[in-house]
Amino acid sequence: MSPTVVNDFTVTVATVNGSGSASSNTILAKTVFRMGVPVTPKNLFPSNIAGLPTWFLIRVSEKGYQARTGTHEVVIALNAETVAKDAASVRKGGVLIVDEKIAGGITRDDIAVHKVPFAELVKPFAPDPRLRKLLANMIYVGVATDLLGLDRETVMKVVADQFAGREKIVKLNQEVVKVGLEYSRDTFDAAKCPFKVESRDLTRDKLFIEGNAAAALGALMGGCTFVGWYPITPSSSVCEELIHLAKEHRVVGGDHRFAAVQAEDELASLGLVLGAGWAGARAMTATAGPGISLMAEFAGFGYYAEIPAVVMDIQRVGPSTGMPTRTQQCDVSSCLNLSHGDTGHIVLLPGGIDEIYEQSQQAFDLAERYQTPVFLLSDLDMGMNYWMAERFAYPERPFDRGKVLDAEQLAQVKAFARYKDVDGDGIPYRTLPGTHHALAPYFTRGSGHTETAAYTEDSDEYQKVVDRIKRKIDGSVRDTPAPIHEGDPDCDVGVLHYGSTRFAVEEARDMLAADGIATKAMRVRALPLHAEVVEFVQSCRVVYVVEQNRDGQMADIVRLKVPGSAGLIKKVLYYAGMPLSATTVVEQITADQREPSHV
Amino acid sequence: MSPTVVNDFTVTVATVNGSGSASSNTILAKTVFRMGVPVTPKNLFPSNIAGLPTWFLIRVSEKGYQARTGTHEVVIALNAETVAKDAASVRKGGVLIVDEKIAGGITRDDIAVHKVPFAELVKPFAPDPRLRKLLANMIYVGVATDLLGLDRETVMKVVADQFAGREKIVKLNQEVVKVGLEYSRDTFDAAKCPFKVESRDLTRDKLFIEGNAAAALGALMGGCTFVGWYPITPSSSVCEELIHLAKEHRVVGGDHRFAAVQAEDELASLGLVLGAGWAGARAMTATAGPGISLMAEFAGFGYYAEIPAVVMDIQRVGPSTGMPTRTQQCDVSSCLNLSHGDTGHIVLLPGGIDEIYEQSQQAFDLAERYQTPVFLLSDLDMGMNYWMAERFAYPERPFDRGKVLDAEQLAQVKAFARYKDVDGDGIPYRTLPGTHHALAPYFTRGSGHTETAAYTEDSDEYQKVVDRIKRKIDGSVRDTPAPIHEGDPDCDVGVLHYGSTRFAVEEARDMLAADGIATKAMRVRALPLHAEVVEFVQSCRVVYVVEQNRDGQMADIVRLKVPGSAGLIKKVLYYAGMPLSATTVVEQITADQREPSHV
Amino acid sequence: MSEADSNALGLAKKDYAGAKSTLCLGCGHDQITREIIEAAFHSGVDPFNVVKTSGIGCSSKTPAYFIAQGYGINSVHGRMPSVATGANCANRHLVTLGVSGDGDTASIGMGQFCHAVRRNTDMVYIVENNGVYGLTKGQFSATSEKGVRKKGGDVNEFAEIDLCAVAVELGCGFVARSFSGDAKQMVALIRAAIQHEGFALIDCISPCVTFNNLSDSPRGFDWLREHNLKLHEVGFVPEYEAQSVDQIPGKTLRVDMPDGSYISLSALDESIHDPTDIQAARRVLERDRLDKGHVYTGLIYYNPKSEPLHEVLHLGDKPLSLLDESELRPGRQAFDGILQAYT
Amino acid sequence: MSEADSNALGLAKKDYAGAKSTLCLGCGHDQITREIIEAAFHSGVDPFNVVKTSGIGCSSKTPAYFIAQGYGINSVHGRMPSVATGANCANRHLVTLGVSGDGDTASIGMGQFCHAVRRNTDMVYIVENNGVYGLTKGQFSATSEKGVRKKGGDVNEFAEIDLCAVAVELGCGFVARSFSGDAKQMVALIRAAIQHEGFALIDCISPCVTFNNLSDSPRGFDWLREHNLKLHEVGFVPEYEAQSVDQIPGKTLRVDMPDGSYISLSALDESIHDPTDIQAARRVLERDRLDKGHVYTGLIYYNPKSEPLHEVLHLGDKPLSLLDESELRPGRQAFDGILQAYT
Ligand SMILES: Cc1ncc(C[n+]2csc(CCOP(=O)(O)OP(=O)(O)O)c2C)c(N)n1
Ligand SMILES: Cc1ncc(C[n+]2csc(CCOP(=O)(O)OP(=O)(O)O)c2C)c(N)n1
Ligand code: SF4
Ligand code: SF4
Ligand SMILES: [Mg+2]
Ligand SMILES: [Mg+2]
Repeated sequence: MSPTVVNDFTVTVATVNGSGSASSNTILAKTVFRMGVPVTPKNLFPSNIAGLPTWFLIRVSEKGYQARTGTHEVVIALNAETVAKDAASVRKGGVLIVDEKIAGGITRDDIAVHKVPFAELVKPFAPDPRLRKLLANMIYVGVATDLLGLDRETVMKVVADQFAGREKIVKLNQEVVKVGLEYSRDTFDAAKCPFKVESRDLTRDKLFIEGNAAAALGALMGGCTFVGWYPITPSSSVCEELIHLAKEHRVVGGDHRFAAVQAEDELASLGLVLGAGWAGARAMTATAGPGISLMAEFAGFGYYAEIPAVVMDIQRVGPSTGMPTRTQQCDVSSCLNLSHGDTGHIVLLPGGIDEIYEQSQQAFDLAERYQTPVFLLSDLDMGMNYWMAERFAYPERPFDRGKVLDAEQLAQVKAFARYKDVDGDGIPYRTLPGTHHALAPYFTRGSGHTETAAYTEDSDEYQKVVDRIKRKIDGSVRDTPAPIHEGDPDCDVGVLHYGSTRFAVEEARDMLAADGIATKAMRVRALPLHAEVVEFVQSCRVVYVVEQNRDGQMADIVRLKVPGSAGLIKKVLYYAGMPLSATTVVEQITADQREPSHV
Repeated sequence: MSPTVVNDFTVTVATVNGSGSASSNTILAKTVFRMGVPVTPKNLFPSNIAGLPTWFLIRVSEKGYQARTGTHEVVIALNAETVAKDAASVRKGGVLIVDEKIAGGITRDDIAVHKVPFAELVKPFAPDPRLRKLLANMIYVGVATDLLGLDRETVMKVVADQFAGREKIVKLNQEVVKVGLEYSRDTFDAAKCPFKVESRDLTRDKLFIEGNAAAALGALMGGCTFVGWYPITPSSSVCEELIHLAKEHRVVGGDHRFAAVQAEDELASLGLVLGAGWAGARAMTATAGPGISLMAEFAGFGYYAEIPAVVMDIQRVGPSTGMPTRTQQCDVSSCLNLSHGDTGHIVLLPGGIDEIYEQSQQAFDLAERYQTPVFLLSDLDMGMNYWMAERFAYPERPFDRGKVLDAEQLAQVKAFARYKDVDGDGIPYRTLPGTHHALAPYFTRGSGHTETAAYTEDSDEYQKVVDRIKRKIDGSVRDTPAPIHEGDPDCDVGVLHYGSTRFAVEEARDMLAADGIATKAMRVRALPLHAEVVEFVQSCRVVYVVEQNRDGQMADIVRLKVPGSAGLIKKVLYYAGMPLSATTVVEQITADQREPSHV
Repeated sequence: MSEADSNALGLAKKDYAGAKSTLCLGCGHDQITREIIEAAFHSGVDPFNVVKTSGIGCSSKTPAYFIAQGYGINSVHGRMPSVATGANCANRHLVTLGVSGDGDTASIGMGQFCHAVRRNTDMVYIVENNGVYGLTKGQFSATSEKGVRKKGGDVNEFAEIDLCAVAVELGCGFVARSFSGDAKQMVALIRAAIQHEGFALIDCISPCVTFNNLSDSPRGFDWLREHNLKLHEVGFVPEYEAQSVDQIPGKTLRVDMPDGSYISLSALDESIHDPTDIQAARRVLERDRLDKGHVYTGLIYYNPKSEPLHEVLHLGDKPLSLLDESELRPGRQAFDGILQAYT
Repeated sequence: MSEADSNALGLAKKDYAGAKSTLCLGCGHDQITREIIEAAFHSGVDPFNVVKTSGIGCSSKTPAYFIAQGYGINSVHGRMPSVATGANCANRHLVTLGVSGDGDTASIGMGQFCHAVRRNTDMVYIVENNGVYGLTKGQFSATSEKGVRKKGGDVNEFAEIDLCAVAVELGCGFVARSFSGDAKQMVALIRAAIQHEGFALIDCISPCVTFNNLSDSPRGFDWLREHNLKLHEVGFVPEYEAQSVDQIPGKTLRVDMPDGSYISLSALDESIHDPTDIQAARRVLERDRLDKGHVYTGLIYYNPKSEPLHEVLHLGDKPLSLLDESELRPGRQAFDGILQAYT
């Protein structure tokens, strides 16, 4: 028997989607969380509605690592179609909990195989086969509770919370969990199971929340008043959750203090948002790659006509429809330069759930301050999975509505030229439609215009405006989140990363350090890049830019920013669609450290 | 009196658009051309239909230079609104021909001012004021013929050709030209006019043709069978001319050997083209920036599903609607990486009208060989102006239809996997819908697919395909037009350019050489970049990348291709919308040579 | 219509003027510009509350040519409806005037048009319909009639899209067809459309003198002057005048609007077309379709009962654009409650 | 319909099968898949000539599930009409079957849909209409009826777009509504639609069992089984059988198709809806709109005289896709003639 492994393993549940296992899996994960032990679930689901193989990973990590490991210590196998593969995936010395009906072909003797008669166990509770299927999932919650030593009361409380308000269902589920638990206790020897969860106090004051819910809450607190959207995986839940929150918290005396319009497509989504932003709402949309492409024309209009807008892109695997339920960071360069002609947008790159919450508030401030579309890039991994996060802070600062002149201010300043650089920061003043002052009205257009918003085809007038816009966007580094340094500044091996890559990189750096490879890191949080990135890269002998796309999009952006960096920068890429694991990062960096590639 | 300047000056005609001056201007330019003297007209017109100021430049250059000069030796001023500015624009020692009715305020004594009573002269020919306006333009043709010493018979022949088939109109116009000519002879002293056109034999066997007409003819000869399009300046005439040619040359016994569909927008244009290309037509569209943006989603579909398509982008000033009748090269980077996710397209960059003709044939071969959308980038300057070009060659080679398997071949090879790399070049085989063989049918999709075209969400299967596509596109340098070297290979000052920038650069290099600054040049003709570009850049101490956009899009592409080039590459940019002039290039390079900027 | 020098707001007609037009001399669109100015002046619309939206085209340029004291947004080709809808949500008090072309609406904009109708955005939507793409020099648009010949000889081979017919099927509450040359009808229709709460379509035939004005073109001036069949004489009586009108002359239909104003429709022959009858509206449209010799103008369909978007969205009186953090951020307690679900 | 084991081409029904469906058990879309297979088999369509086009959605996945020996192209969301039109132009002999969803067609695809109708692309266009976005998990689509409640309680606040009504207004020559559960009607309609030269719309209500199947949902199975009012019993008689049928039973309307086949419509009550009468078609659609208690299915409108796109384009017999340089390049003399104009 292998030695006991406490709070450091992954439980993988293999089922078919639409079978109701999502609740059970969440219950398992949340139980670990409530036991004070860091846990990270990941739902690897197919792009259909029901009937295809799906996997749910629950990583338990006392050290707080949140990346996918790529190994499977405990596997719960309920899917006949994939059971062979699932059984094979169990790590040597691991545990397999399997539906006895599909366990026929399993021959591994290097793991513990626990066969469970799911159907039989739930039969007494449900004559209806559909309900029986649903309840079968609660059986494995019980078995896992027993084998892994989960806290029984906590499990029951989590079940109660999960179905809160539906007493009968709570009861039924709790009973079935108990049946599973008891079956396991009677049949298996939990003491022999080497994987255990032991209570700790490491998650107190933490949240357990999906990135998309954090984005929605951020938008709510950030004062978003308008959302124009079109459903697309993995972004839909941002808008759905935001609408849900707004209905709860923004209805006063029957009046809605928000407007949500489900558009006919993404061209219309961004059109709606720009119209609303132009007229003074704090407006946003959320989408994924195909939507970004459809927004290209309007993005250039927003850039050139200088209209605030927040666009959240929850990235998935491209190109084209790609793999809609797999994760990548593949829209960085398309968002940065979205639209024909010379453009260049502000892009926010939150790395982790608390940053999603913070930056989705800040995005509205930036959009209004810089009067431009702001792109916030999350991804499927962060957006649709539950994560641990520091408890969100209640925002203290008022909204930054940017340089808006109202009638009173106009009466004082007595001058207004919509597209003029008055303050030397490239940012002009604007007025909102409906402002009652003779100076206020102006005409907005995506065609050539002068500083006073008049139509022009004059070379100099045109150039004055586009040059100023470039200065304006370049200047946004004043307000966008600065990159985060980590590690010994004197170290000369750098790792540059962003977004969800953070989790694998942090773990990978620990593993590398343990292997004798010291690194320092910089996590980029916004584009255009800050000056610190130049310093960082130039202070290194080699910089590994880790990202989840095929072409090394960020690496190229960094190269263009840092002269002479071509020889320093090495692309560490993973783009096969699963959440990035630390070992993938470690392997590539170690290989290169042993035998440096010449770029 | 200034010394006589023969065959080296610019005639500028200032009128309002919609006044019918286009014919007269073309007649003037074509007369010079037929006199064997190199000439380049440029129409600087506003983005409306009638009534706004417009300028027409006719550069006469014995040396064959074709760029805009930025100077105006002879100005013909007919527009009251701009006459002050136009009079001021005449170069010292130059000549102004002006409508006497608007000549009141002109006070320059450093130029020759010739006032012409246009209205009076044409009155006898046209009672109708509209016709009178049209005919007035022929008066200045006559005056210019006299003053510049144009060949009278040639002018009359060109007038006859211009209105061929409409005998009465020919007569009328010829008569009015004569009136202008005689008025000038009786009133002014042509001998005193220092600017003269003298016959040469420098344009024999040359064509005088707009870039868009060349593109259309290329498409016709290249076997284009389908065009899906949506009107947009400056691209519309590509499709209109192509349809015109096809109606003339592709109708056999009432059957049309082509299909042209005017789409409802550019999304539909590219959708039509991809549908047609997939089903085996040689299909194209032409558009400008806003259309490119709208094609973003479909471009990624074409890339990933590997469907041939030809997209011609006749660039104009961006971003957004920008200045639709001004020129830029601002869509290079958006075309190169059009669409979300990792993409990377083949981009052709013809520099000059004969290359437009050649490449718009070749584009169809490349699209079918590489089974991918191919972008051909022209611009307003090349597309909508007349240019001299080497006589186009009748194509000798058969079409390259790429790797298409028909029923017979399938019967022989007995295997077909749509997305498999059989030949090691990354290019798979395809079949056309309608092929009658059991192996032929396959399913095309923009979602994850295997080598056998089956749906997949498997990481490895997905990656195999996208990796191969990257190899395939990288390999296209085998067949795309290689860059052109010019100048002494040992010289260490490089100028890199592409597209219409060629004309200014060639002249600028002569001017620089005369100034003692020797340069060598590389003209890039396709993306992805060829290896020669790396060699070229690395052989230089400094490389000026000359282009017509704000952000130096090509310079960045080159920097990413050539490690260590950041310090070498300097951006020489012009993006104010007028055709690039050699002096603009010379000024920037000279300034930098004197006081090198540190990039 | 009183010819007073100043309107209810004390503004003169010139206060509704815009920049000088750069369209071709004689373009129908310039007539509509004048009609909009006239209507806004007479209806006493507050210019500062006006939002002028458009797409791209000769027609779409015109918002720069009227009501300079309003707020204009000339967006991208065919996508004005979404921009207008967004603006309207941000501030429901804005009077939203949309100007589009037939290419802008019926070709590239067909999808957005249909969906704006479906959402019932509270706006006046004028299609300046000339059957061609003016700005790109005369290609046929989707509202060109089949068989129509262009200068140069090309013949349009596809059937026209009748935007009014589509709008009626999509539940639009205000559907009118007019002719730019009929100022009286247009001014009345625009005034009524402004009053209508919801999406009001005016499909106005507006000849392109440069590219589609052949004497036999059903979108040309000559043809229209001869073949324009008015369904009725349209008048608009605002609420404040409606009180004093105690009698409607014979053979006149009075169509009441929710705010107390009304549209008066006088017969021009035996029958008066009643726009509140959807079957009658469909018959008119069918007659128009079959009768190649005429175009029928007037208020085709009117249904005041369609709920405008801002009501569907329950927007309050204070515009979204003016709400601040105290009005938008849930309090600390509510915030804690939200977080509770995530522990 | 003969129940022979093999059809005119000697193919068995299994030769029309596709890959295994991955849709939810019981999804209406799977019924339609079976109906397409049935129709293609019985009509003896050559699979190699079939092109299956779609957008994105659960419905749009189904082309993979029928006629594996045909050529499928699953394009992007809402833009299948353009792709199908392009393919059809490249090779006019291809039998083009388009499958779309209500979101794919009536929301994002509205513009392309309208224009494909207007162009009259020769294709069968089936909308698998469930009133929701299935694949993105149940948001309301533009064909959802107003006031309809979703699982979870949300209520749809916007009026539905009736694609049949829009298609009729846009001049579509073949407009049918059906129900996925009515295999007999669907098979007959699909067979007739394949025969129709031009754009043939079948708006087929196809319940989403997972997201829109509440018992009171007008897009749910229970409701439909009870409230489906058939306009007539639809039958299709192919050309080769049409000869041998010498008499049409009483109360049956025979609608001839240009190739000699015909559609037989048998009365189910006193009257038979005659689809060749556009006014009758409009009345049916209006009845359907007002009568919230029923959905009317059958062939709503039929007009064989609309010229399909490939005829408008004068495409010859040899597909464009197979023409080579000898057929496409003008000869040297012609080429010189072209260049002459540029000297
Ligand atoms: C995306 C895009 N495609 C094409 C164009 C070019 N374009 C400008 S106006 C126009 C058509 C205008 O026609 P219409 O709406 O009928 O207006 P009109 O000029 O006739 O008043 C087109 C195609 C554009 N501006 N943007
Ligand atoms: C451009 C784009 N936007 C959004 C999506 C996401 N998406 C996929 S399917 C779908 C809706 C499908 O609804 P419908 O057409 O009714 O098909 P159903 O699934 O109901 O059969 C959406 C919005 C997408 N794939 N592409
Ligand atoms: S081209 Fe036609 S639509 Fe445009 S301004 Fe001139 S007349 Fe009007
Ligand atoms: S979600 Fe609905 S539409 Fe999609 S497969 Fe399931 S039942 Fe069918
Ligand atoms: Mg028009
Ligand atoms: Mg649906």
